[in-house]
Amino acid sequence: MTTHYLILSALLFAIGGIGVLIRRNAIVVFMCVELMLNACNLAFVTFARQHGNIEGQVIAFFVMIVAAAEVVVGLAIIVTIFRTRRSASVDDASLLKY
Amino acid sequence: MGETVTFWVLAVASVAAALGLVFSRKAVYSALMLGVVMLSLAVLYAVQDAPFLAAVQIIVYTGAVMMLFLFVLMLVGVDSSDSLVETLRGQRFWAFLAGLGFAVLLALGFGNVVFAAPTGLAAVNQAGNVPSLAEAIFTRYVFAFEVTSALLITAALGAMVLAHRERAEAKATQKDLSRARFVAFGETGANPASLPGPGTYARHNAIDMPALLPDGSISQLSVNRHLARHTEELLEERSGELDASETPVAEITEGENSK
Amino acid sequence: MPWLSILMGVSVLGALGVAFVKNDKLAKQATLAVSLVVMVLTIVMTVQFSPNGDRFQFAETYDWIPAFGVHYAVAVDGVALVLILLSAILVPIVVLASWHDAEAGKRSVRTYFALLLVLEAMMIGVFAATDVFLFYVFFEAMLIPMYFMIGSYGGAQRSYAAVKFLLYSLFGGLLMLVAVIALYVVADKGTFLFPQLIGAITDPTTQKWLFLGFFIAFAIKAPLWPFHTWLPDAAAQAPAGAAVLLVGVLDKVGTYGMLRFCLELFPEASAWATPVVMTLAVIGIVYGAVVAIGQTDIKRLIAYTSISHFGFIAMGVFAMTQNSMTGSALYMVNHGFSTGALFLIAGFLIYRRGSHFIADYGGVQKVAPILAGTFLVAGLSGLSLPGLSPFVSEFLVLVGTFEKHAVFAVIAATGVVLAAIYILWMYQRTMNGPTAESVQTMPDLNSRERWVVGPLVALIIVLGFFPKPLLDVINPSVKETVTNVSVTTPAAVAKEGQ
Amino acid sequence: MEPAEILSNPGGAIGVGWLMIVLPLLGAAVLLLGGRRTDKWGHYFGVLMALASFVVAALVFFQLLGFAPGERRRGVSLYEFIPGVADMGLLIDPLSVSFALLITGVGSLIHIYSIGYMSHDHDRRRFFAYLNLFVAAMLLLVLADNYVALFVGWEGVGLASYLLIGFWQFKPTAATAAKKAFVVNRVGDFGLLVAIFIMFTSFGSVAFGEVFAKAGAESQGTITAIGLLLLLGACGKSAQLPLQSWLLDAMEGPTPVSALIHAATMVTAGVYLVVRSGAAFFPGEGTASLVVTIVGVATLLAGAIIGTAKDDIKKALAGSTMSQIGYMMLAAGLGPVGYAFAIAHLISHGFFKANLFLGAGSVMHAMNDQVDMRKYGGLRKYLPITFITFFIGYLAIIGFPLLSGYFTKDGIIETTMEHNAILGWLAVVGAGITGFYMSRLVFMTFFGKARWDEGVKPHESPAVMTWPLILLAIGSVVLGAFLIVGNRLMIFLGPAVGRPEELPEFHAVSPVGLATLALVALGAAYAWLKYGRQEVPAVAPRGSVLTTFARRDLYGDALNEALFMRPGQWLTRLAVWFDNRGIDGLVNGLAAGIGGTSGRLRRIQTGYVRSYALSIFVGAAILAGAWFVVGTL
Repeated sequence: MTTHYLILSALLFAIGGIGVLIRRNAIVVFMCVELMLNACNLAFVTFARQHGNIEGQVIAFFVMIVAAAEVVVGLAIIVTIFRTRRSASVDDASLLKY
Repeated sequence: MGETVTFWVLAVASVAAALGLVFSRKAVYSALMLGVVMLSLAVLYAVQDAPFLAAVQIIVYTGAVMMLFLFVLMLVGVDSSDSLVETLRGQRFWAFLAGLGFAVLLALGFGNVVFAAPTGLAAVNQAGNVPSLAEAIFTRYVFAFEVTSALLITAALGAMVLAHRERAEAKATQKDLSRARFVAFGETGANPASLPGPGTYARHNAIDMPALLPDGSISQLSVNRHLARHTEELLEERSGELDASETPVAEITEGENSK
Repeated sequence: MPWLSILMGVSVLGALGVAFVKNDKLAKQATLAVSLVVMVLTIVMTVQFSPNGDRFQFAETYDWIPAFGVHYAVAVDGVALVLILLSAILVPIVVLASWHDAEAGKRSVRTYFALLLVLEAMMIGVFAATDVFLFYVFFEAMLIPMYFMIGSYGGAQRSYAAVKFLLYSLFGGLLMLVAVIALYVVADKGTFLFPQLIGAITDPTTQKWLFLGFFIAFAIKAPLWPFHTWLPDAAAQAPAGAAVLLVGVLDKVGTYGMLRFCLELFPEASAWATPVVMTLAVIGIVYGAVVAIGQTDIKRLIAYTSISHFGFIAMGVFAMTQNSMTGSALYMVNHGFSTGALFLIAGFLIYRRGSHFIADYGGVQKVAPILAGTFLVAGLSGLSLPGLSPFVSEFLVLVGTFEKHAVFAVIAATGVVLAAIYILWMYQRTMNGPTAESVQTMPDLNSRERWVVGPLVALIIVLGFFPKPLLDVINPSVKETVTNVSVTTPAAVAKEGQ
Repeated sequence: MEPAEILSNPGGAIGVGWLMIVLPLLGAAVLLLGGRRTDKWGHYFGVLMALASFVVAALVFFQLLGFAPGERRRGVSLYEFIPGVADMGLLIDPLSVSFALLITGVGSLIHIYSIGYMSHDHDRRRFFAYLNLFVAAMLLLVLADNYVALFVGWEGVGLASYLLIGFWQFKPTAATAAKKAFVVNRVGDFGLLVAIFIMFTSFGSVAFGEVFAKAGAESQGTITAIGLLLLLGACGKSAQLPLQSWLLDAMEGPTPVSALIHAATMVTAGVYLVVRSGAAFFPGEGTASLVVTIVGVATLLAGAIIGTAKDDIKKALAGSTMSQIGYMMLAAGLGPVGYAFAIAHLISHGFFKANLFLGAGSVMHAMNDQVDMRKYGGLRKYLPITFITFFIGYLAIIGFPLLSGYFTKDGIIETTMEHNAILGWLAVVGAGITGFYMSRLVFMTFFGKARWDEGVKPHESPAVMTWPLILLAIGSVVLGAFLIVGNRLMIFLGPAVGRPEELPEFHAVSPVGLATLALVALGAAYAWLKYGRQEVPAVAPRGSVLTTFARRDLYGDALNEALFMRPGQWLTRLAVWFDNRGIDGLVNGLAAGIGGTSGRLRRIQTGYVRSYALSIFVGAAILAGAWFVVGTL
C-alpha cells in the first residue's frame, strides 16, 4: 500500500505544481501550493507508518503550522496588492525584471 | 481490505478534486475542490495511524485555512472568473511537460521500490497517538516548536501590518456622506436614498432576489450585482404572472452609494 | 633595525596624518616631508646593505595567518633594494611635481597626497615581500590607490582608463592568486615563504601551469605585448605624477616578478617558455616603437616607448644570462628615472598649454629653453644615448641576450634606430620649428619644476657614466638567481656546457 | 710589421690625458648650466677650453715621441665603467694622438673663427657649449681603449652633430636635417653595436688589446661579420654609400659646424674605426676589406658627381667631403699599406677642407648668408685673404703638385693601383672630376662678373676669422709633404696599426701620377670653359638627365623615401590602426561582447513569477530524473 500512497502523493504534488504554473489568480495559485504541501504531508505520514517512526508525523505537523502562517501572510499580501492594483493576477506584478 | 477500498475511493476523489481545483475557472469552485482534497487526505491520515494529524488537518486546514481563502475570495471578488488563455509563450506546454515528467518519474521511482510491509505505528502509539506525538514535539523538537510559535506570532503581526490601511484623510462622517449623496443627486441624479429592501410584495427573502417596487416592477438596485443574474430567472418566472410590458425594470442610475 | 617596516610605517602614518590635515597647503608640505624622510631612510638603509653578504638582508618574519603558513616576511636583495630606492627617490619628486595637479578638479587635494603615500608604502612592500602570499596582497592592494588617482584626478577619459587599468590588473592578479594557492598546495611545505619554496615544485607539468599563472599576471603588469593596451590609456589619463609612478614603479613589479618569482620558482617552465616570451618581448620592442612613432598624443607616445622598453627588460630577464639579467634589473631603475623625467616634463608642458596633442606645439625651445633642454635630455635617455643611464642597461641586456639568443638581440637592436625616430620626431614637432602662436607666452620652468627635473637629469647623467654602485649591488643577487635557475635545471646546465 | 704591445700608463702628460676630454666637457657643462649669466664671456671660455685641450694633446704627443717606437702604445685605465664588460680607459698611441691633435688643433681654430662668425647670434654661448661638447665626445671616440667607450664617444659626436645641425632649430629644414642625420647615423650605430655584441660574445672583452689579440684565433666568418658590421657603422658616421644622404642636409648647420664636424673630424670617425680595427678585421684581404674599398670608390665617385651639380657652395663642398672620405675609405680597405695614406689624407683633408669651409663661411658672411654660387662672382677683389686661402685649399684638394692633396691622394691612388687596377683607375677618374667641380666652385665664386643680389656689399671678414684661415692654409700647403715624404706618418703610425715591412717609395713623377694630373687639368680646363670664360646664368639651367641625377643627390633621398620612409609611414599607420582596432579592439570587443550577452541574457528575467516557478519546477523535474538515473545505475 505504501507505494500507492506515495504515487498518490506524487500525483497530487504534480497537479498542484501544474496549477501553480498555469493559473494566474494569486489565490488559486496559493491553493495549489497548499495542495502541494498536503501531498508532501501525505508522503510524510506514509513513511512514518512504513518505518514505524513518529517523526514523520511530527514534521507533517510542523508543515501544517508553517503552511498556516504562510497562508496568513500570503493572503494579506494579496489583499494589499489587490487594494492598490485592483487585480489578483500574478502576471500583473512583473515590475521586478531585467 | 477496508483500507484498500478507502484508499481507492479517496484517491480517485482527491485526484479528481485536485484536477478540478486546477482547471475550474471560478476561484470559489477551486476552493471547494481544495476542501474535498483536504478532507480526503484527513481520512487517509486517520487510516495511516495518524489520528491527531487527521484532526488537525480538518480543524486547521479545512476549518481555518479554507475559511481564510474564502474570506479573501469574497474580498477580492467572487465573480472574477479567470480567463484560461495563456499569455506566456510556451508556459502551459512546459508546465504540463514538467508536471507530467515529474509525476511519472516519481511514480516510476516509487514503483520500482519494493516496500516491506509497513512497520506500523502500533508500537509507538501504545500510549496513544497524541501523547507520543506530544512527547516528540515537546522534547526533541521543542526548540523547533518554540520557533514555530514565534513564526506564527510574526505571521499574525505581519498579516495585520500588511492588511492595515493608514487613513490618509479624516474619516467621513455621516453628515459628509449624506452631503455627498445629495451633491451626487444634484449633479447626476443618482439615487440619494438607501437601497430598496426586498419590498413589501416580496415572495422571496433570498439575497439574490430583487425587490419589487410598489408598482410590482423589479428593482435591480436591490440585488448585489454579483448575484444579479438571478434577476433574469426571476423575470422569466414572473413572466407568466405579469405582463412583460407592465414590469419595466427601474432604470435608476446606479449611484456611488449603491454598493 | 626593522628598516623595511619602518619605511612602510612612516609612509602609512604619514598618509593617515595627511588625510586628516585640514589645510591643503600644509598637507602638501607634510607629504613632501614624509616622502623625504622615507627617501633619506632608504638611502641610509642602502648604505648599510652589504652587497656580498647574505642574499636577503634586513629580514623580518612574523606569523600572519599561522594556519596557512602565511607570514609578514620582508627582506631585500640587491634587485629589490635598488627598486625600493627608485620608489623612494621618485615619490618626493612626484610630490613636488604634482603640487598643483590635484587642484584642477573638485576632488580633495589632501586625499591625493595621502594616496601617494599609501602607494609608496605598498610599492616598498611589494618589492620587499619575501612571502609569496604577502607579495600577492601588496600586488593587488597597489591597484587601489592607483585606481583612485587615475579615476578621480585624471584627464577627460579617466574613468574609462581607470576601469580598464583595474580590470586588466585584476584579471592577471586573480590568475596569480590561483597559482599562489596552487603553489602552496602542491609544494606542500606548509608555508608561503619564498626562500623555502625555491625548488619545491619539481613536476614539469605543474611548473608550467603555475608559471603561466604567475607569468600572465606579470606580463599584464609589465606590460608585455599583447597585454599592453591598458597602459597608454592609463598613462595618458593619469595625472603626470601618477603616470610616473605607474610606469616608473608599478609596472616594474611585473618584470621584477618575472625575475624573482617566475624564474626561481619555476626554472624548468621558464626555460620552456623562453622562446615564446622572448618573441613577445622582441615584438613588443619593435611594435611599441613603431606605434609610438605614429602617436599624436605626447603622453600616449611616451607610454608606447615604455612598452618598447619593457620588451627589453623582459627579454633580458628571460635570456637568463648574468649580463642580461643584471641589465634588466638596472634597466628597471634607469627606466624609472628616464621615463619619469619624460612624463613629468611632458606634464609641465601640457599643464602650460592645456593640450596633450603634439600638433598643438611647436618651437617651444625658443620660449622655454630649459624646459626644452631637459626634455631633450630625458628624450635622449629614452633612446638610450650612451652617456645617459639607460644606455648601460640596454647595452647589458642586448649583450647578455646576444650570448644566448643572437637573433633576438639583433632584432631588438633595431629598436635603437626606431627609438631615435620616435623621440627626435616628437622633439622636433614640439620644440623645434617656428614658435606656434599658442605657445608664444609659455613660461619656462619655475624653480619648483627645476627642483623636480634637476635631480632626475643629474641621476640620469651620473648613472650613465658611473653605473658601478648600482651594478655592484645588483650583480650578486642576480648571480644568486642565475645559480638557482641553472642548478635546478640540469638541461640548461648541459646546454651551457656545450 | 704587427702593431706593438699596449704598455702601462707612464704617468706625466699621458697620465692626465683624460684632461683632454674633461676640459672641453667642463666647458660645455659650465656654458649650458650657467645659462645667460655666461653670455658675456662664454665664447672665450669655450675657446680657452679647446685650446687647453690642444695643449694637453701636444704635451701627450711630445711625451709619446720620447718613447722608443715600440713603446708608444700606452693604456691609461680610468675607472670601471660597466663591471665585467667594459672599463673606461684611454689608449694613447700614435693613431689616437694624431687624431687628438687634429681635433683639438683644427677644433681650436674653428672655435676662434666662430667667435667672429657667430658674433651676431643671440645664442652664441650655446653654440660654444655644443662645440665643446663635440670636441670632448670626439676625443673620447678616438682616445678610448675599448669599443664600448668608443661607442659612447661615437654617439656623443652624433648628439653634438644633431644639436649643431639643428642649432637654428626654428628653421624646419634645420630641425629635419638634424633629425635625419641622427637617425641615419643610428642605422650605422646599429651595425657597430651588433659588432660589439659579437666581439664580446666571441672574445669575452671589448678592449682593443684583447680583441685584437684573440681575433686571430677566431673563424673567418666571424671576423668578416664583425668587419662588415663595423663598416656599416663607419658608413653611417662617414656618410659613405649607402648611408650618405644625411651629410648634404647637414649643411643646414652653421658653417663652422660644417667645417669642424662635417668635414674635418666627425665624418672621418668611420675611417678611424676602420683603421683602428684594421689589424684584426680589415687586413687588406678578404671580403670585409674588399667591401670597404668598393664602398670607398663608389662613394668617392658619387660624392664627386654630386659636387659637380650643386649650386649651393656648402653642398658642393659636402659632396666633395663625401668623395674625399671615399678616398680614405678606399685606402683604409687596402690594409696596412693603405692605413698611413688614409690617415695622411684624413689629416691634410682636415686642414684644407676646414679651410675651404671656413672660406665659404667667410664668403657667406660677406654675402649676407647667401649660399647660392650663382649669386656670387668676382669676389676675389673684395675678399683678398679669403680668396688666397681658399685658392690654396682648392689647389690642395685637386692635388696640385707639391701641395698636401698631391701627396696624399696620389699615394692612395698609386697604392690602390698596385692592389686592384680597376679601383685604381676609378679613383683616378674621381680625381679628374674633383678637378672639375672644385674649379667650377672657385670660378663661380671668385671669378667672372658679380651676380650679387641687390644691397649686398661684400667685405673682408674680421681678423678673428681670417687668422684661422691663414693657419689652415699653411697646413694645407705643407702637411702632405711633411707626412708622406720619407713615409714619416707610416713609420709613426706603425706601432699603432702596423705597416708593411717594406716601406713604399715615393715617386715624384710616376705614370699614374701624371695621368691623374692630366685628368685633373682636363677637368679644371673644362670648368674654365663652362664657368670661367662663359657667363654663369643666375638661374640654374635645366641641364641634362645626368645633371638632374647629380642635383638630386643621385636619387639617394628618393630611394630612401621609396624604400624606407613611405613603407615605414605606412607600417606605422598600420600598426597604430592595429593597436587601436586590433588588440584594443579585441579587448574592448570582448568587454562589449560580455556586456551584450548579459544584456540579452537578462531578458530571461521577465518578471513573471510563473516563469521563474516554471524554471524551478523544470529544474526539480530534471533533478528528479537525474536522481532516478543515478539511482538505477
